[in-house]
Amino acid sequence: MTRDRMLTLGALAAGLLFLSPVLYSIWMSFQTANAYYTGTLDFTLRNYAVSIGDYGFARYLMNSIIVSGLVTIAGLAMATMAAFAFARWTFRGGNLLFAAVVATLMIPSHITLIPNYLTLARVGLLDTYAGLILPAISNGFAAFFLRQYIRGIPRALDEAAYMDGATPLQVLWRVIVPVARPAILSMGLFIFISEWNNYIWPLVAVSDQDLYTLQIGLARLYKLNPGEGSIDWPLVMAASTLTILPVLLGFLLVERHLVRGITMGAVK
Amino acid sequence: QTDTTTVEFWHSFGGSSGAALDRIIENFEAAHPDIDIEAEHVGNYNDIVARLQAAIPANRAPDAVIMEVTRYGLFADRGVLLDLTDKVAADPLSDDLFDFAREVGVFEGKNYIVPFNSSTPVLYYNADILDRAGFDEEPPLETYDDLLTVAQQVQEELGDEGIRGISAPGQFARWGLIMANDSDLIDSTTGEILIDAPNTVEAYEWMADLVHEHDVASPDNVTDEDTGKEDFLAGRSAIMMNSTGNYGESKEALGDALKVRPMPCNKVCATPIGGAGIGIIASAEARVQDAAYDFISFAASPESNAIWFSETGYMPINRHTADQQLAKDALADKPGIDVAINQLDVARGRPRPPVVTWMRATEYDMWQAMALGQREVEETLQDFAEQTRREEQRQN
Amino acid sequence: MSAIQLTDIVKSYAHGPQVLHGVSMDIRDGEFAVIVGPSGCGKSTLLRLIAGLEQVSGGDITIGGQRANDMAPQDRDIAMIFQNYALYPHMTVRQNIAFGLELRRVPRAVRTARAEEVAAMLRLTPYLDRKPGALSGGQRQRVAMGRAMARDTTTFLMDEPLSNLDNALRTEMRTEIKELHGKLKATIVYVTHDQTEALSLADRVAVMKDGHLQQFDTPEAIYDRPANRFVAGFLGQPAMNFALARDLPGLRAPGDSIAGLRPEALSLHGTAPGGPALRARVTLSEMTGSGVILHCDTDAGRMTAVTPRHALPPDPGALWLGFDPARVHLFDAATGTRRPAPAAQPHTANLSA
Amino acid sequence: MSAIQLTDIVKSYAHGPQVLHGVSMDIRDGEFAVIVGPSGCGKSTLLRLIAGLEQVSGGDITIGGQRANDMAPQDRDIAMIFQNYALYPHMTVRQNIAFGLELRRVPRAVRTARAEEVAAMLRLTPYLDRKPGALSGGQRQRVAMGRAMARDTTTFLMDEPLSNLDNALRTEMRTEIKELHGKLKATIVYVTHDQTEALSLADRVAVMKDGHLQQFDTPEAIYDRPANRFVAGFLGQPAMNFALARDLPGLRAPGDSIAGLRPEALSLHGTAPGGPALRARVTLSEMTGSGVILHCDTDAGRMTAVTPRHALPPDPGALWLGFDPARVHLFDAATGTRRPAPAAQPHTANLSA
Amino acid sequence: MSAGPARARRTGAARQQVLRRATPYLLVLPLLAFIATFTYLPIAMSVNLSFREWDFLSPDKPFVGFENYRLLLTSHQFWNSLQVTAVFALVSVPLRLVLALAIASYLVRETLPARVLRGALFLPAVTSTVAIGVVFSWVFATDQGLVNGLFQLLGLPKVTWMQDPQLALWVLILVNTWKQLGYDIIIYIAGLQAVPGELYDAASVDGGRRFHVFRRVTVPLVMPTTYFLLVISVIDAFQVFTIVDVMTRGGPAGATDMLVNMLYRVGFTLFDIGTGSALAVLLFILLITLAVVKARVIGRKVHYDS
Ligand SMILES: Nc1ncnc2c1ncn2[C@@H]1O[C@H](COP(=O)(O)OP(=O)(O)OP(=O)(O)O)[C@@H](O)[C@H]1O
Ligand SMILES: Nc1ncnc2c1ncn2[C@@H]1O[C@H](COP(=O)(O)OP(=O)(O)OP(=O)(O)O)[C@@H](O)[C@H]1O
Ligand SMILES: [Mg+2]
Ligand SMILES: [Mg+2]
Repeated sequence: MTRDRMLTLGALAAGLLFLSPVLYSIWMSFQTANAYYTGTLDFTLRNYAVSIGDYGFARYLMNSIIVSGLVTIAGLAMATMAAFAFARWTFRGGNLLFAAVVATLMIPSHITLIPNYLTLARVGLLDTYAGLILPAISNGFAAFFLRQYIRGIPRALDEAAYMDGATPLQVLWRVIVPVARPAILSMGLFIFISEWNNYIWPLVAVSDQDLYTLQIGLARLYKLNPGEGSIDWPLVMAASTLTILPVLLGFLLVERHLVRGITMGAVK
Repeated sequence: QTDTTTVEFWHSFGGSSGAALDRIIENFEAAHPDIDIEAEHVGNYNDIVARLQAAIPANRAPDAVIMEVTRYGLFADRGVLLDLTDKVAADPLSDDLFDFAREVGVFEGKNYIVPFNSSTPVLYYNADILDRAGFDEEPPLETYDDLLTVAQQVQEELGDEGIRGISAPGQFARWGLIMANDSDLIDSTTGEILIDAPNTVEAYEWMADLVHEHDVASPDNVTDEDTGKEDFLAGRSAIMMNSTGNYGESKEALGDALKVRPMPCNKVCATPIGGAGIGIIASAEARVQDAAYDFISFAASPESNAIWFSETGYMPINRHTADQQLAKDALADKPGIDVAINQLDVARGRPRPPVVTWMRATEYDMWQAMALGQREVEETLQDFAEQTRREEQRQN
Repeated sequence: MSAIQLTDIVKSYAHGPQVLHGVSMDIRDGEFAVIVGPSGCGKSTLLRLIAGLEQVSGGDITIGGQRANDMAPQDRDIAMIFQNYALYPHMTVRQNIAFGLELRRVPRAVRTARAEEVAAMLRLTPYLDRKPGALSGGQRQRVAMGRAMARDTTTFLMDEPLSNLDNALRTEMRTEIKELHGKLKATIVYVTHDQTEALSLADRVAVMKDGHLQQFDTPEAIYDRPANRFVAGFLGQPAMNFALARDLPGLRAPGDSIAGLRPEALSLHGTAPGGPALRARVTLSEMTGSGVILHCDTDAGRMTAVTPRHALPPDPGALWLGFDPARVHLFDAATGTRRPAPAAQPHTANLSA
Repeated sequence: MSAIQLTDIVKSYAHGPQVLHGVSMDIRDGEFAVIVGPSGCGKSTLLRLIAGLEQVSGGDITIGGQRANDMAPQDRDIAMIFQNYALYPHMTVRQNIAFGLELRRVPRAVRTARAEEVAAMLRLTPYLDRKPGALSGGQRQRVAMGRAMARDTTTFLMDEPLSNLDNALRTEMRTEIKELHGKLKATIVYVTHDQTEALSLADRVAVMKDGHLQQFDTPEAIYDRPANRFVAGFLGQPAMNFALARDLPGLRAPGDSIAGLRPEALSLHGTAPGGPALRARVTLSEMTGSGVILHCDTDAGRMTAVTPRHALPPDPGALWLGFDPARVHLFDAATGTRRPAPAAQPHTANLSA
Repeated sequence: MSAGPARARRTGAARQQVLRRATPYLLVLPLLAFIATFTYLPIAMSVNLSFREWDFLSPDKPFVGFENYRLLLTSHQFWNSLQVTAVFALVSVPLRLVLALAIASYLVRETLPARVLRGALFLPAVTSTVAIGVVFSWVFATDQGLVNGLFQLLGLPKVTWMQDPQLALWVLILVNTWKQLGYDIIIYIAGLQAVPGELYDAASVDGGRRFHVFRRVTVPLVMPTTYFLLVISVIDAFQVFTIVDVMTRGGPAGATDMLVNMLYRVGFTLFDIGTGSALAVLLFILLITLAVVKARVIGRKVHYDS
């Protein structure tokens, strides 16, 4: 019992040490700017009020949720469909197409930044939710990962459903998706997090403040002061804490599924 | 109304500066009910340049935009900015502008921007620190040696408390210190590249030694220039050379301990003019361009400029600004806010050929290498000059 | 009408060798046909072709009189039970059973009623709201049956449905399937590699080897008159003993014949019996409850004999294995095909061995 | 010396209920002891306790005369064969067999030689350089055996080593293990839930239920004199028939007795035989090759009988099941424990049924 | 072709057949359409731009052949960036894998402390990189930094973490590892849980030297996971950007100027789109080559079927 408790305490201590930078940034977010610069102690909630009120973080939060949410849903849908096809059919060109999907993993997003910007400008989708969402939807990693996972699901399940009279889409939706739920959930979390933290693309694609996501809000706050101004770190940290919270909640919610979801896919 | 003309305007001001700008815009819209200024705070100067560059091929450029004074040349050169020469000439305002303010907007003989926020570097110091370091009265702060002496004494006395003698100069201040050594990076009139001129080398040697040799400036300031200001604001550094635009913030942090002095004059007295002006995009509709110009002109008026000056510490650009009550109050209440103005005689605009953008971006790396003692100053600058000349050729 | 006719079925998988080499079978309406054969002989393939999960490479499949080669699985009106049951792990037993009906747009009320009826028939009612993960192996098996039964079809395909159960449960479920077949009057094609299942369940047994059908006949015929040595050796537990016919005393058979002797056809004697017999040395005896399996070395090779425990001779180390020449199976040594039953030789031959 | 003594072994898992409730067994040096019992009764737990993979909660384990409770597994000098063989998939057969020696710092040359020697004994030589993935089930099983044998120990623990093999292979491997035991003179503790394996392999069989040892005796004793109703029902294929003793004619037994009749102890008659018998209606008959299993309804409940096919009465729909009262097992209805064999009643009772 | 009723009867089945053949294509179509539009089209555009000179502003984009590539390949900066990136990858990838495996093999247990630690370790992975960069800039600052503060308490001299060209890269490697470790650990835990416990039981009965078993059994058996993480972390190492941008902007003096930072600077600070695109293309080719080499050299060896 005591050994157990000591282990728990040790683990907690190690965790705290590991997290000290994050914890420090949270602590910082409750300080006044002046106190921060002068090294005194002066606590306030003002940074949160300011970032939410004056700097529109409530709106950004909603945008981030809309954008990340839709990207996650649409991305998962497409990736799952493709993963299903790659896992269950051998078709002419299938290997090549799959390679094309996997190869997207090797492509730094910066390569596609300028051309995508030009493309979306041409069709007039900059400064729209669609412009934020569309380029982020295709997720080669998710497709790759889910394909591996689906390959681990006994094919007999599909076949049973076909015998029961299902169409391929019904098999996908009624059998594969529920069975692969842990994997899809954890992939969803990954997509959501990476989209949530995505900031170069929204920075470029959106100039309308009403469409800012949290990360641009954060970056803007960070670069708020003109060339010669200085950064209000406590405010930035308050905003940054705000951007962490929802993802953290999401993580805690699906943590249970996470390992299980990864198990089959990652390992095969 | 259907006749309302909307001017999309990108700028770089947030916080209290942004609020001051908003007031000016409000006043303008009140005076011009048919014009709607749609202002957007895009980010810092670099962000604006980046956004603009991306916006142009996408046909999404704004109508008017704030541009840093050394970096609009590229856009002027490529025909992105509207030539304002005729408009300025026809505007009675032009006579009221200080010479420097008119000059700063001219590129290759044509006027492309009208200054809005102008600044020079000034020298700030923390009187409390100097006091504690044993300076009973204000020491001379004219030459390189003067500065070094003070910085060394501070560091000797107070180094144990984690106080540095000086904040390593940022790029704007470096440029100023080079000018004070009777040189420049690029000659503002001839466009000659002076990066490897002996006086420039000497200036960089002195600056680099502050960090590398004498250890009176923090290496942190070299890799992250913002920390130079943070240190000063936090009372961890005795001297800072930085834009006059920092006055408001510094005053707030240090109160009466803040003293402002002109930039040192090592060989000559000279200082660069920084800041930004507003330009108009050439592709905008004529009607919109006119409306935009109206706004530019209004922003440069004594009334507007006084608001701006008193709130931010940026220099007046209009000769009549000082007559405004707001400005008078500021000069009376805020000792040191006038230093930049007084320094104007020796201030001059910097060159703005397209290569400057490249040169400024590269200078950071070079400075780091020198200040951190990784490369010999002279050799570095020769290499830098070499590269800059090559780049200039490539761009033409 | 749900007779299934297979005509010259040929199948090769893409990038694979040929798996079926012209299999023809006529499965009658209402018949319980069992396909047995060693692993990899093509049993599952054949079943999957009937189900429509694979496409034939040649030959014809007729189901209920209709050519089915190009029909999709869902159009063949066939229910299938898979080796690992393939229950939907995320659905309750009720949903699992009703899923086929749901896909066929049967109204909810009807399908729920049907699911409950089927569950009752299979004694699954208490488990209707459990998920498969919370069921025992036998219960899962019954759910798989239920899923097939809920569909209103009279053709069932089953691929080793009992292979994952332990022995006791397998015996029990075997009985249940057999009883169900009686009730449903369905046509069942059942794949297994367990010969006990094959013999006890089938109306007719099809024995396959390497993609060829060896024999398709009643269990009795298969057991008593195996078409070839393979079939003879495959069915029977313990397996049939083989020896060169010429090594067996008292047997008149062509010289190149292989003789087959079922273990239960060997009688044990402490001393040389009156009829043909082999002297045997017991190398291992295994108790199986009421009986004993004796592994013996004889002059004709290794032989296995079975005997009730109480009939064991007092000194089981050395004994005589007597046999009735009329019960010896003969096979062609080269081709393995069955030869007519041998005639007994004059009795003296026995002593010469 | 590798006798294993278990004294009042108690085991509960952390956060779980008690799994073993005081099990005592004396396994003799060189003995082949088989532990059987239904799933979850604690067989594997017992084995893992002997191996040292789990710690006892109470009681003592003595191995070769030495108290082993606190010894680490590697110090107990025991080899173990796991249900799924636990072969290292990334190692060749050779490496798998030699790995135990490697862990014990045996020099490479020695362990290679030993691996080859063992492989030869198990006819694995051609596969020495293959990885387990490229072996058949039976070969894998032999590698697992080989790994255990390579270690120079005389105590082997085996946890359902054959459960993953198909029937034919299982029979074959069973024989091999039995022969190996003869050769190695090792002490073997073997866990299975297959009763055929238990009976045919064991010198003594331990039957467990719910963490309690029911009986530990020779297969014959277990089969012929089961200590209680559970043991009686668990062993025997098909299983023993149970009925209320009072429902059986010609039986003199206490009123609350349960009578057990093994299927092979029932004799089939077309007409009422001379001795005690039950009238039966055959509900299902299953052919098993040479024999037939008959499932019947009788006045005393369902009964299973077995008979050779040729001994089947002409009309198998209705018949009489005769039995010898001396061969009836009697159990206490409440506790299930065995009662002394019954005596026959006067013959007339038969007709009154 | 045959006419008449026979054909008519066939068409229904034939249409079904066509539909069935088309199913997988229809299923991958949406994803591939998006990938084509937003990934491969941009690459094609980049390839095109890499042969041109353009600054975004000029209306025309003159074709300059391989000039941009020549400039890049002869520039000191490119080789510097390549070297920096390679060092980053060579150090951080093994570091991540080794640390993650070591930690994961402790945290694989389902105990409370293990779960708490797992959560803690994962937190940085979901934290915004910008915020992390900002905090660590402070942690490693020379004058005010946390680490130097501790050093001072211990009487050690100040270290110029972020100014020393060697150290700066190590600091970045450390911070990046800190951020990514959580992912790696979770994935390793998944891999470890897939190793059958019986294998460890077998080893422990056979002689159980812990480290030896770890090396000979655990490590080989999580090879597939390691390979997966290797692919991911190498890609990651070659694409690291934000943390560098925030903490050092490639400095001091180019010591941490990763390829993508150079790409960003050339393309977006210096507006040399042609050279930026050429760099992008080179980076892409490099990553694909690495992936293929990896697949050839080790990909084959890691899968066991059992
Ligand atoms: N999808 C496939 N692609 C290629 N070859 C296959 C495929 N499915 C099966 N085979 C091969 O076809 C042959 C027959 O396989 P099948 O599954 O029909 O055998 P089986 O008789 O059912 O065996 P088992 O008793 O092991 O289930 C085997 O050699 C197998 O390897
Ligand atoms: N690690 C464990 N923690 C908690 N309970 C366990 C653990 N291992 C086994 N049990 C429980 O102990 C009981 C006995 O398990 P054990 O594995 O010994 O049974 P078994 O007789 O080997 O069964 P089977 O024939 O299914 O292998 C079961 O109820 C099981 O759920
Ligand atoms: Mg099969
Ligand atoms: Mg077990």
